[in-house]
Amino acid sequence: MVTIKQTQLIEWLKNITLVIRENKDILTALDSEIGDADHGFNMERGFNKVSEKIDELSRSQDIAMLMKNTGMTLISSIGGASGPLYGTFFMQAGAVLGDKTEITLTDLKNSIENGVKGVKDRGRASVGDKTMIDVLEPAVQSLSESVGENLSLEQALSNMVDVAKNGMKSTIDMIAKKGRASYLGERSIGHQDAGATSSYLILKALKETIN
Amino acid sequence: MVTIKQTQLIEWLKNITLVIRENKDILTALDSEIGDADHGFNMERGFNKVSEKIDELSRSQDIAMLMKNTGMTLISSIGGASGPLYGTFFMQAGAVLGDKTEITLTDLKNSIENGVKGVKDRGRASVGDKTMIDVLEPAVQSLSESVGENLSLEQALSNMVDVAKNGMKSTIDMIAKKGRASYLGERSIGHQDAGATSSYLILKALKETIN
Amino acid sequence: MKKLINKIENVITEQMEGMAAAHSSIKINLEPKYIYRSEETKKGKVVIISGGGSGHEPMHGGFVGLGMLDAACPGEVFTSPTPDQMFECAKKVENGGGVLFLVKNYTGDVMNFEMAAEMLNADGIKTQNILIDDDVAVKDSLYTAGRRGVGTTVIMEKIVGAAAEAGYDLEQCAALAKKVNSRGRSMGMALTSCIVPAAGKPNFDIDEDEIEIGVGIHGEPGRKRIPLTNADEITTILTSAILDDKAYSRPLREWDFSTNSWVEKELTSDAFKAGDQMIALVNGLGSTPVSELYTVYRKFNELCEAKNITIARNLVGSYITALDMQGCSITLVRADDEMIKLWDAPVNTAGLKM
Amino acid sequence: MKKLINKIENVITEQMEGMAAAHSSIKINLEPKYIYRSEETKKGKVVIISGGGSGHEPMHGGFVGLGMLDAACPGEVFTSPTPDQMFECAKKVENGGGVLFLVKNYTGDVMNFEMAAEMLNADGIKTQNILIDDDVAVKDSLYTAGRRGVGTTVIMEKIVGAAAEAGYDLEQCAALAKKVNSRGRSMGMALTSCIVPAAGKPNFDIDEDEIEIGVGIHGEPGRKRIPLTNADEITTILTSAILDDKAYSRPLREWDFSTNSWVEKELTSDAFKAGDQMIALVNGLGSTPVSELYTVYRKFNELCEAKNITIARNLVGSYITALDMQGCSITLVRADDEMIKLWDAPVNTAGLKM
Ligand SMILES: Nc1ncnc2c1ncn2[C@@H]1O[C@H](COP(=O)(O)OP(=O)(O)O)[C@@H](O)[C@H]1O
Ligand SMILES: Nc1ncnc2c1ncn2[C@@H]1O[C@H](COP(=O)(O)OP(=O)(O)O)[C@@H](O)[C@H]1O
Ligand SMILES: [Mg+2]
Ligand SMILES: [Mg+2]
Ligand SMILES: [Mg+2]
Ligand SMILES: [Mg+2]
Repeated sequence: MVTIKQTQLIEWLKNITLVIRENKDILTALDSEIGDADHGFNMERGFNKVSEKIDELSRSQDIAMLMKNTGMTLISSIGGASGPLYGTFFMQAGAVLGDKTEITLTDLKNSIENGVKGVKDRGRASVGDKTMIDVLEPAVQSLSESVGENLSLEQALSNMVDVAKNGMKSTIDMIAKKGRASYLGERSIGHQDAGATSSYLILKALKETIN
Repeated sequence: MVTIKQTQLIEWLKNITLVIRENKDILTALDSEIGDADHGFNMERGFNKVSEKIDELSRSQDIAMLMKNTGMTLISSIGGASGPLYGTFFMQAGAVLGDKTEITLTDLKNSIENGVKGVKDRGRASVGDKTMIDVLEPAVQSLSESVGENLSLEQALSNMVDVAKNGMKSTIDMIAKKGRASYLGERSIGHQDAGATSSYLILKALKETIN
Repeated sequence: MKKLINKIENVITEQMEGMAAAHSSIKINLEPKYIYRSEETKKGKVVIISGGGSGHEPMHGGFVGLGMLDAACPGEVFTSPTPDQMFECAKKVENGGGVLFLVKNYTGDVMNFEMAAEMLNADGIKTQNILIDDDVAVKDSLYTAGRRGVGTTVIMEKIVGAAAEAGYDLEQCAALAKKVNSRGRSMGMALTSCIVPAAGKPNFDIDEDEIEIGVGIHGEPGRKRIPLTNADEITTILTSAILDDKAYSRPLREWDFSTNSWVEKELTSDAFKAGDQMIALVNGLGSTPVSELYTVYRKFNELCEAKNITIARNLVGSYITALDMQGCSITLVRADDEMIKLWDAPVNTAGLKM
Repeated sequence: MKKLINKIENVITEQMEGMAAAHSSIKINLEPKYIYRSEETKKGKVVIISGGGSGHEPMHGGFVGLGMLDAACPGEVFTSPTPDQMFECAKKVENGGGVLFLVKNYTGDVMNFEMAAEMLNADGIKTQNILIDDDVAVKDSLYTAGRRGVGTTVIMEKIVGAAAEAGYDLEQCAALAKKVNSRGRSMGMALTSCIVPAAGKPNFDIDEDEIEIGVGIHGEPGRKRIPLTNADEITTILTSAILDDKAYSRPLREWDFSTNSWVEKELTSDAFKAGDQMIALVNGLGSTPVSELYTVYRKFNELCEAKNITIARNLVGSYITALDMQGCSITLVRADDEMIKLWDAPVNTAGLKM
């Protein structure tokens, strides 16, 4: 496979909903240790809305619109920190895709890169702050390298998820500098970040939908 | 011994204080089952005040004044149901003693009888209502009988305390009809009344002081 | 036990000192304990005094001020104050118009306030006692100490306080207070027990999946224990108990100024019926967030509307509490125009402002 | 979990419906959720809107009304509302004078309110955002998301609400709100965790002999855990943290109407010093009886007096809560005459009346 079709991305969104539902309690438990115990509910609420609207979203004329509509759905249904961040991610991920209805690895890399840039602009977090950025930024990095090395889409996604997993795990030892966990200072050490975990789940769902 | 001296009654008051302190937690625990968990504190507060003022009380010119002053001390320091009731008991117990400074068994019977009458006038409880009356009324009865049978003071006190103990135990199986426990209806069954218990302790302290 | 307190024996004193520090409108006296208005009232005004065990805050100390109480006497936690407290307090604030004691119907409170009234009347200060016995959880007065005084107390203190402010004399204030009592009904429930500071542990044990129905405000268990259920069902149980309560008659004692002694007067509370207009209180028992009380109010209001009973005025909040008990109570007082007008009169106290 | 709630997913809606049923002065909209004043305000009046996660009641919905907020947007429990909520709400109530959003400094709130402000400004409705970041438990903004917004919010809503009522324009209201924020400091502690309804269990475990110092209002643990101690010591810890806090500078974002974009402006909070006069809030976190708050106020007032700091005005009660958390927070806002005057202006809301 060399391209991802719009229908596959719709499948991706459905799969995100499933994986979020499955992991809702884990996400909330992680957020309860160093946050306010709502990340699982937040993500579920957002992606339940996406799946409620999936027919409408499916009628988006191209991938850019699909992503943008998904982002707006998340923004208007999640709230909290993750609402604007994931909402911005999808909106900005769509913004660079013109009117494509299927995308190459390079398109995918550009799309995710722009999505992550949006998240960083909104949230002003960097790698090491113990947030979803610790998953998203290395994932973009990995995709870039895969494009440079001309890897297959499958291989690229697989590498990306490995890197994302490491990023997620790396948050355990960090002191949080952004989000609610930052209020805990040193006490945030030893706990995996909830948003990093949901980002990993979202990327993993992409790999599993495509490969 | 055929009479009780004023100094012995002062000893009695001191002994009540000691026995109340010892049994404070038990009284509170009983009151917590079917009341509001304060009877031990109430009694302790009252008799602590009595023992604080014991020198002043000791200077009372006769037993009537001693009892009246004790009653007033209890009224102004206890509050709750037991304050007016025990306060009235001591005030009325004194009221029939004229200017005596030592009393016979008949005097004692008259005194306690009048004290209990005061408690009944104030609280309007009868035997069977699961209150201190279930101890006090049979105690008076017993003293009357002892007077009639010409028993010794020692024997009379000893009989009185036995009867008081039975009265106290009899409250276990009753449904409360007066005081807070009455709000519980049937749920008050199976618990010994707190005020009946403190009345028993007070009478027992009298016996132990005199005999 | 986790509480924001210092030494147990100083709990009431320190709370009073905190109140006085926070509110210049009240002053406190510590030996004996009472709370009173800083500003003198008009000569001849009836003074309205209440009191009872502590642990029900903001009641009663929080209701001292313009348009409500002239003074309040706090006892130890859940223990009626003593007669000399009420006596000293009344002597301090009385202003020539006599004294009205508003007394919740508990054996201890009744006896202590009666003694105080006897002392004051003997001292030449006209004093009347009005009982509040509005708790429908207590079924009769033949086999019990009678219904307890709960939420109607707050509404009575507001209405009679406004009347005294408006110049009602002692007899009129007393008649009004009796009217409010005869028209008030309450019912409460608890999710948890409270902890009396001196006891240091809960008054009763209750499981995570049980609740008590028909509790008072002293941490005593209620009439029955049922499985935990949702707010709507709980609200329905409480509301039905009030709306279905039949007419209720009982003898209540009052002071007879002609014979200088107590007399018993029969008081009848008519059942509530369609068309009645009400003043309502949805009350938290101390540790219940106000948000949950609104959930209760929602259903309660719906149930009243369904019976064509109108809630003309309402209070939602923790006004008469049982320390840190979680739970709520509902009070309905059938109001007439006079009562509504007095309800709407200005009130400015630490615990209630309008 | 024992709460007076029905289905978890209806908790916020039903609380809002209860509020609307109880208070004719407010109305609610459910899709999306917001609470607003029933009476229309004067043409040209700046509208003051706040919002945030639910669970902090009476804040913010309880502060909608005369002299305080024009509207409030409640999110899910402890979750910022969404931009379209604020957008729809502002469109409904704005009245020609522009919109001021009062936003507690949490990542989620900040981002959602910024999006809403962008949408409104793009739509031609002048909108400014003011942040509240007053929690001294959070030490710096370089290594954290900055100080949290806590108790100063209540005081800001009262003061800026009064200013808007008095005719201040948007720029003046914004400047005043920034002034209030720069003069406010808070510190909180918890005896227990709270329980988020959807989670059904406490956010954190804490023993009977431990407390958390430096907590916020979202059930998160605090800066440190210490052994349980008495009210005076707890009050001393909280008060000292506030009084000893040094001058604090941080960049805060605001909307630049000339460039139509966000700019960072440095805001400095001077340290408090002898001679300052204050508006103070001793606040319960949801399940703390008001009596215990007075015990805290007593010591707090004493400590302030000892440093020659005067509490000119105060509030004691549960105004900004964390569901059913037991604990308290203290807030001091250094006041000038303008602020005191606005503080004393009439306010008539469900949660605060003067
Ligand atoms: N400034 C930020 N930039 C990127 N991610 C962030 C930022 N702040 C928080 N996050 C992410 O958001 C997650 C929390 O999301 P969520 O619990 O839904 O929102 P909230 O913190 O408002 O309750 C954190 O675990 C973290 O990964
Ligand atoms: N009407 C009454 N007559 C006699 N004794 C009573 C009456 N009411 C209550 N009591 C007694 O008082 C006891 C409770 O006293 P206490 O706990 O000190 O007061 P309170 O009930 O006000 O908390 C009860 O156990 C009962 O024995
Ligand atoms: Mg969260
Ligand atoms: Mg008792
Ligand atoms: Mg008691
Ligand atoms: Mg949140």
